Amino acid sequence: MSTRIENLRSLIRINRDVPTIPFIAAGAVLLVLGLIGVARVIFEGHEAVYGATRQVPWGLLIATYAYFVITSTGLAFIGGLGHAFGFHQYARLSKRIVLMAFIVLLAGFTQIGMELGHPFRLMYLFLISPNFSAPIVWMGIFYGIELLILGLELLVVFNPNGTNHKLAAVLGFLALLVGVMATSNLGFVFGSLTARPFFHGIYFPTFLVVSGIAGGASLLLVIYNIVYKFNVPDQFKDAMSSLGKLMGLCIGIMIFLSFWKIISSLYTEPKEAYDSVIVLLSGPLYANFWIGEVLMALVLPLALLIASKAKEIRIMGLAGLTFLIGMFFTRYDFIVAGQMPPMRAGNEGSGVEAINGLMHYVPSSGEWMIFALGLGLFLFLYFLSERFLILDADAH
Amino acid sequence: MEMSFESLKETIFAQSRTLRPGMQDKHETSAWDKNRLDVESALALKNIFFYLSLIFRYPTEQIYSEIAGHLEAFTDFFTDYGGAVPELPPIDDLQPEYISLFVNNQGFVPAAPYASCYQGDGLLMSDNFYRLRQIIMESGFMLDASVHELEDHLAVLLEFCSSLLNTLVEKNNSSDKNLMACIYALLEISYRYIEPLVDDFTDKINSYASYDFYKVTGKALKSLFHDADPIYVQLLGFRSNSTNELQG
Amino acid sequence: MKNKRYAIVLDTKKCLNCKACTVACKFENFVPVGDDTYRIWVTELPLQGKFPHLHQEYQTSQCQHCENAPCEKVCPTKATFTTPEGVVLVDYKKCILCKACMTACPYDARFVSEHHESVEKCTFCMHRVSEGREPACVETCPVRVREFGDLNDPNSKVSRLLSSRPYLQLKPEKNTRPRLFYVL
Amino acid sequence: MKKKLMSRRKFLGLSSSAIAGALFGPNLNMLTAAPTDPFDYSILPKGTREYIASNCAMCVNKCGIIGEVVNGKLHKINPNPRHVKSRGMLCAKGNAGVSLPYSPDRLKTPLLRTGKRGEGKWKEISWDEAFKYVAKNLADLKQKYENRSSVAFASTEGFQEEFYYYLVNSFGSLNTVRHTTLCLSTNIQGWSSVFGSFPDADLANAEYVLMLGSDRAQALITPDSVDFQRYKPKGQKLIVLDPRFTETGAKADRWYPIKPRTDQGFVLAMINVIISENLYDHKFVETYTHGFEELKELVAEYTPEWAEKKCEIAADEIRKTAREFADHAPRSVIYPGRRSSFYSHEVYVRQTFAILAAICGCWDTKGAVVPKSSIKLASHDVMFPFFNLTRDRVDREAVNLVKDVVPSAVQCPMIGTGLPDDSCAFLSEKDGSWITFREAVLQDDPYPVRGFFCFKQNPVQSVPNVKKTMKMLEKMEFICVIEQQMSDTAWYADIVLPHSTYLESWDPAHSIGGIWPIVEMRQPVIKPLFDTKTMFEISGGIIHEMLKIPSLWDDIDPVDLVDFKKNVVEDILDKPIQDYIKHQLVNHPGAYKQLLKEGFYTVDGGRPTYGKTLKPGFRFKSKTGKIELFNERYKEFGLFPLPKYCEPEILPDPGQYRFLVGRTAWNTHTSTQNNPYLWEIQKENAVWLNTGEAKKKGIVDGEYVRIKSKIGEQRIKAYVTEKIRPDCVFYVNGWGRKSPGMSRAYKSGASEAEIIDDVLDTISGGVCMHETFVTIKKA
Repeated sequence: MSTRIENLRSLIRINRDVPTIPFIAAGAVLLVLGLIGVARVIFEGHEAVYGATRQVPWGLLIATYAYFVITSTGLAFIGGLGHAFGFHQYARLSKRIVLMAFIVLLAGFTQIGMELGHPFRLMYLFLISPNFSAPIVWMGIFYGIELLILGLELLVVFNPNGTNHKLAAVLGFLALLVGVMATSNLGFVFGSLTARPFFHGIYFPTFLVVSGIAGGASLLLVIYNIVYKFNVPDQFKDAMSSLGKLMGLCIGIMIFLSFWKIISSLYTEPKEAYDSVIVLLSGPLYANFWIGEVLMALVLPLALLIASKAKEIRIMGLAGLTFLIGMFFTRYDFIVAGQMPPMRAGNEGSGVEAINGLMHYVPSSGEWMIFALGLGLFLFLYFLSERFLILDADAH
Repeated sequence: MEMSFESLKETIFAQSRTLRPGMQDKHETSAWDKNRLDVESALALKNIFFYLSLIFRYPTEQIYSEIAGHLEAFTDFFTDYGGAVPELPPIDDLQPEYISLFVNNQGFVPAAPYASCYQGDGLLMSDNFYRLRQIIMESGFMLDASVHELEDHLAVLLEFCSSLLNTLVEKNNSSDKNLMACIYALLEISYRYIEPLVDDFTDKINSYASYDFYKVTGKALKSLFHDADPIYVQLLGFRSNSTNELQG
Repeated sequence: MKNKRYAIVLDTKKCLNCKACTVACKFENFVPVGDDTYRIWVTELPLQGKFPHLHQEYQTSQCQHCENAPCEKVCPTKATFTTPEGVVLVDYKKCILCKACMTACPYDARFVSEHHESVEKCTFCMHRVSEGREPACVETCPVRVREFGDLNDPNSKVSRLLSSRPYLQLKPEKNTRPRLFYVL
Repeated sequence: MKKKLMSRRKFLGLSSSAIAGALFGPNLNMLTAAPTDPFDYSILPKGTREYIASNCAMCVNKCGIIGEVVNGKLHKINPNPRHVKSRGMLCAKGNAGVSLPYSPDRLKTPLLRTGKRGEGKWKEISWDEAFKYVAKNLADLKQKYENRSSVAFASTEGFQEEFYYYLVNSFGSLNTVRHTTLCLSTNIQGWSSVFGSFPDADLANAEYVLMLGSDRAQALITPDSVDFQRYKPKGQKLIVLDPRFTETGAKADRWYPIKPRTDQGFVLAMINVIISENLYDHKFVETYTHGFEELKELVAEYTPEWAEKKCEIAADEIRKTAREFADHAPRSVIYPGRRSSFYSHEVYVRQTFAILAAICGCWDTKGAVVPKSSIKLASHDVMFPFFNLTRDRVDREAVNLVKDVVPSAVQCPMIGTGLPDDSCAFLSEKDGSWITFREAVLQDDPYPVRGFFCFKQNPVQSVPNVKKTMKMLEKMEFICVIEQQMSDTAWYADIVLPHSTYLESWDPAHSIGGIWPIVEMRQPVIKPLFDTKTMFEISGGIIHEMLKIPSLWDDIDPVDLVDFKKNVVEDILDKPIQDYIKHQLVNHPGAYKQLLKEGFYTVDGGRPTYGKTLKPGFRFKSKTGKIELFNERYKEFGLFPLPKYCEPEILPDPGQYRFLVGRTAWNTHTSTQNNPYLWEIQKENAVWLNTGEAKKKGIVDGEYVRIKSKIGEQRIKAYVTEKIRPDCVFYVNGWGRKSPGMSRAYKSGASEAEIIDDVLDTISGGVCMHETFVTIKKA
């Protein structure tokens, strides 16, 4: 008994040299804001608090849900590379990767939980009445399994008796595999929508996986810079450098995918897809697109990565930060732009109120509050862990 | 196993089923021990309900003199819940005030005193109305034939609550088995009909009233029903999860 | 005995744009007043031509009760289902309000109902049909823009209309195979 | 937290209020003990569903309805599929009727004004007090002015209106004003001048339909709105003439954007073509008509080329239309329509329509214009007392009123156009003429009118030039309004009496004439919610109180009074209304049961009968007994006996537009805009402005503009459209309400009463709603 406690104690210490307090505090503030949002939803109802409408049913929360869970699977992917495919540089990061992936996934679940009108119904209906032709079911199943695997991984990597590397490798491989399945199925939730030509097709499942990996790498770069106060120890240099390269590669693929997505949506003006792309290029979302997506998610991080030559960890951290901000816009823009072309023209009597033939959507304060809940949860839990847990793993 | 107040409330809302006296299941009857009724408080609340019922009726001369005559007795109540003792305008001013707020204004009624109007699409006799009529009848009451009002008029609801408390007190010493049905009715009227009304109702009064009388009494009504949980817990002697400390 | 295959055939050339059907639907189906809450609608199609040579048509519409219903496909809990008669319905108790069906519907026929705490839409008034009554929108129309009936019955009004007149369907490119037919 | 909660709840522990309670007075309870104990649960309505037949009253059409009542509450109003008149349809308004009894805004109890008029201070009174108050005021006015006609009675059509007239006749005023002159008085007068009656159109069987200025797709009239589309046979043609491209225009085979006020010219040219090309029905003209030669002479100059300049429709098009019309005769219809309160020469316009029908023989035959048939009900032979202190109507007695005070007499010069300039030539005894009446009251000419009694009319909104209406109301010493809702007019009353809705009341049997004549009746679909009464009960109540005041009966023969008490009060008003109805139906065995079951009753399966007036020996209601193409009585009155073209002498100044009004299918005049289910269809009205004109003014669609006439100004949203002529603007009526309580219609959109000038048609006394010119500016 006492050894167990002793063992557990071996996992815990108070990391005073890691700057956690500001982040925990910020997380707490956001959490409180988020909980106010939750209370509003409970008392006033989804319809009153959220800005989503009949014509734009999916708003900010779907975007933030995707933002979180895909980053989580990106992390799991990198973790999987470390564990299962012998990318030893990543194995050094494994504790943080697993922990981060787990918490980010939880943050994602808060978003979908608050987005769904009946989250509790979902739990038993997925068991007793699942529709296996629905992409959401597969997405749900894979993300459920992902959470389970990440949970098990957590147990394994935080085993006070030392990590069972074999088990960790198996779990890491599974996390990678399931993560890719989950993310591509999330992509297919949109890709399956024939009604929304901008969503329809293989672009989104592919793009999500790639951008997720870049997101995971970014988050790791950012967090390591923070944890080590922009002075990442030499032992992680390999890992960081490799992350930078991975991230650069992914951004390259993203540019490639986005370019052809846009070109194919412009070429001969295929009605709704064309409208959606115009919304991004010169329509209501143009600032989001050019500054948020193109500049912050693609151009700037890539430029910074090149400038860092995969050696300057601080610059790579900065690249990660801009990418993470840019990625938020990328998720939001894609989901909103796809719903901007109305399914029925906004003629008199149609009930559809279109501006210049397009729908409009602005996230409500309530939706921002729920986003704050997710963000707050991540910051709060993760930096609490940083403060009290030993997160440096030794390479195996 | 005794029931907490919260679970009792939940039961009432979860099961919109008939609560016929004498037909309660064992679980319900055992949920409450009549000896725990705070008789004195019950009488006080009964009178408050009745007085509020008088206030939200059209002030005929008879009603007006009742309101005026008993105002002093409720000083504490109004100070605590309404923030002030309401100033009663002369009857010739109060009558038009009542009409313009609660009966008819130019083409509309600003603060309709009907519970139905605060549920559903804002029209009278919405879905829960028939359930209300049923609760009233099953509790042994009905609208007097001379009263041309709907059962969900605030004044009727308040009087009904008052009568239910009266029944609770009067039959407390008897071996009547219907007391639990009384409590069910009281809580359901309070929470399903009156409470959903009070916020909007008082907001409307505040924006349309010319005198403070209905603003203050409205505020008292609103605060009283916002405070209903601990009042009922204390008065009926229920265990509560959230207000345990009060029972200490 | 073959199954019934319910359908609505619309002759929108007759439509007066009087909105009787939309109001009837609201009362019949407890659809609350609200800009986003409606099951059926009457659209003024864009005015054609220049003064004084003008042409305008009105288009009544609602859930298309697609045989290949995208909303049903994407519903994770089978809350949306198709009856043997081909009527697409929502089991309000199974809806988790993920709104996937709303994004999947090419006709914008669905909305969130606070009354049912679920996504809802036109039901072809199945509760009336099962009593031998017509859907409320069909019944109330001054000029009988809509006819409701069984496609498997060769003598039904819908069958006869479809056999005698050309028709079109909305968004055929989506291959949803709607059960609403617009005769020309 | 704990402490605060405890202190706030100190009343529970204190006994002062507990003691006080014991002192509440007796008889204060609204609830009493339920009748049985243990309670009989079977009387609770549970899971019951009833279908109750009645008739709609959301507008004038009285379509058949079947109320679906679930557990005692009206869930839905369904159309009656067997109803002969409404053909199984029910419009948006009819469907929205469900919310009428359940509107919290409705009047619930009699209200007596205690503050200044329009200040909104009311007190509740009992019906007994109300009846006493009304009777006393009637008596006072009668005493003071020694003239029973010093109290005016306004009303509008409806089944209960006949009981209103029990009250009117028991008091003995001759000043009654109805809605007719705001609506179709010119139409009735014009068609009757030719055929002696106002006919219907057999749109179900017509092959060629010519509609001028009627929007049957939106201004719904059953069965016409149904028939003109539902039963449109193959090859049927619909020609619509309207300055606006209406929903009806959209249904037309041809739409002509005719220049406003020139319809008469178009039809005269058609007559010219038909006569000059010998296309008319010689046999019919010879057999049935009078004055063909004179007509021929008159129209000789009205060639299509002449008309083209007036109407701005190509001569060839007019010629084509005339030939087609004659070609399809007698299954050709020139549609009489309903509201015709358009122009000051409107009677002649309608006379011209009728003449076109007559010369083509499109009369009283299948698919033509057909005189109304009706099912005769037994009437109660009621003799009201003859009152000595009763003077003739103000709008009849006021000599020269028209010329002196009605602006139209100046604006649209009458002399030389065959329009009278002294008073209304053919004023209806019962309907009166709203504009003339109001003018006479304002002038106290010929005598003061100081009492105003109003049954379900809302003149503040519905009569043009609201300022004058308000002045008229200010003059009144007593105003009583009987209404369902606190209308704009009720708000200015001294006493308001709440009337039951049509879904809660018994209404008497009513014979509705037409090609498909029926009898209708109403029974309560639901139990009344509040302390409201029907006009039957209100009349009874007031008359009983009047009988208690001797001064009200001192100018009649005492024998008359005894008869009156027996025949009117005891035998009718004191008995259940069902007795009254049964007596009405005494000649139709089984009708009462049929009415309870179906809401309507027909004879001979409701099949139309054609040709009654074409049988030998039939006399038309005209001087010659024939169809008068040349009206002999008009000649006697110094009017044009023939429809000579009436040139508009006053034309709009440059920059002015002619203002037109109309309706939508989802609102009835001014009465339904506050209904949530209708309000959500249209939340405000908008002024139609031609695209080209808007461009000139830099006005864009959806922008707010100011519309200004001689008498007022309104702010309204612009609807920039190709669907209207450049020289007109239009908006639908019923918006821009005075009452902040019409919470939905208040200050949204614009009111027509605020800008329409009070121009008068001096033959029938009708108002002319399209004789106002306006300017439009960006707001």
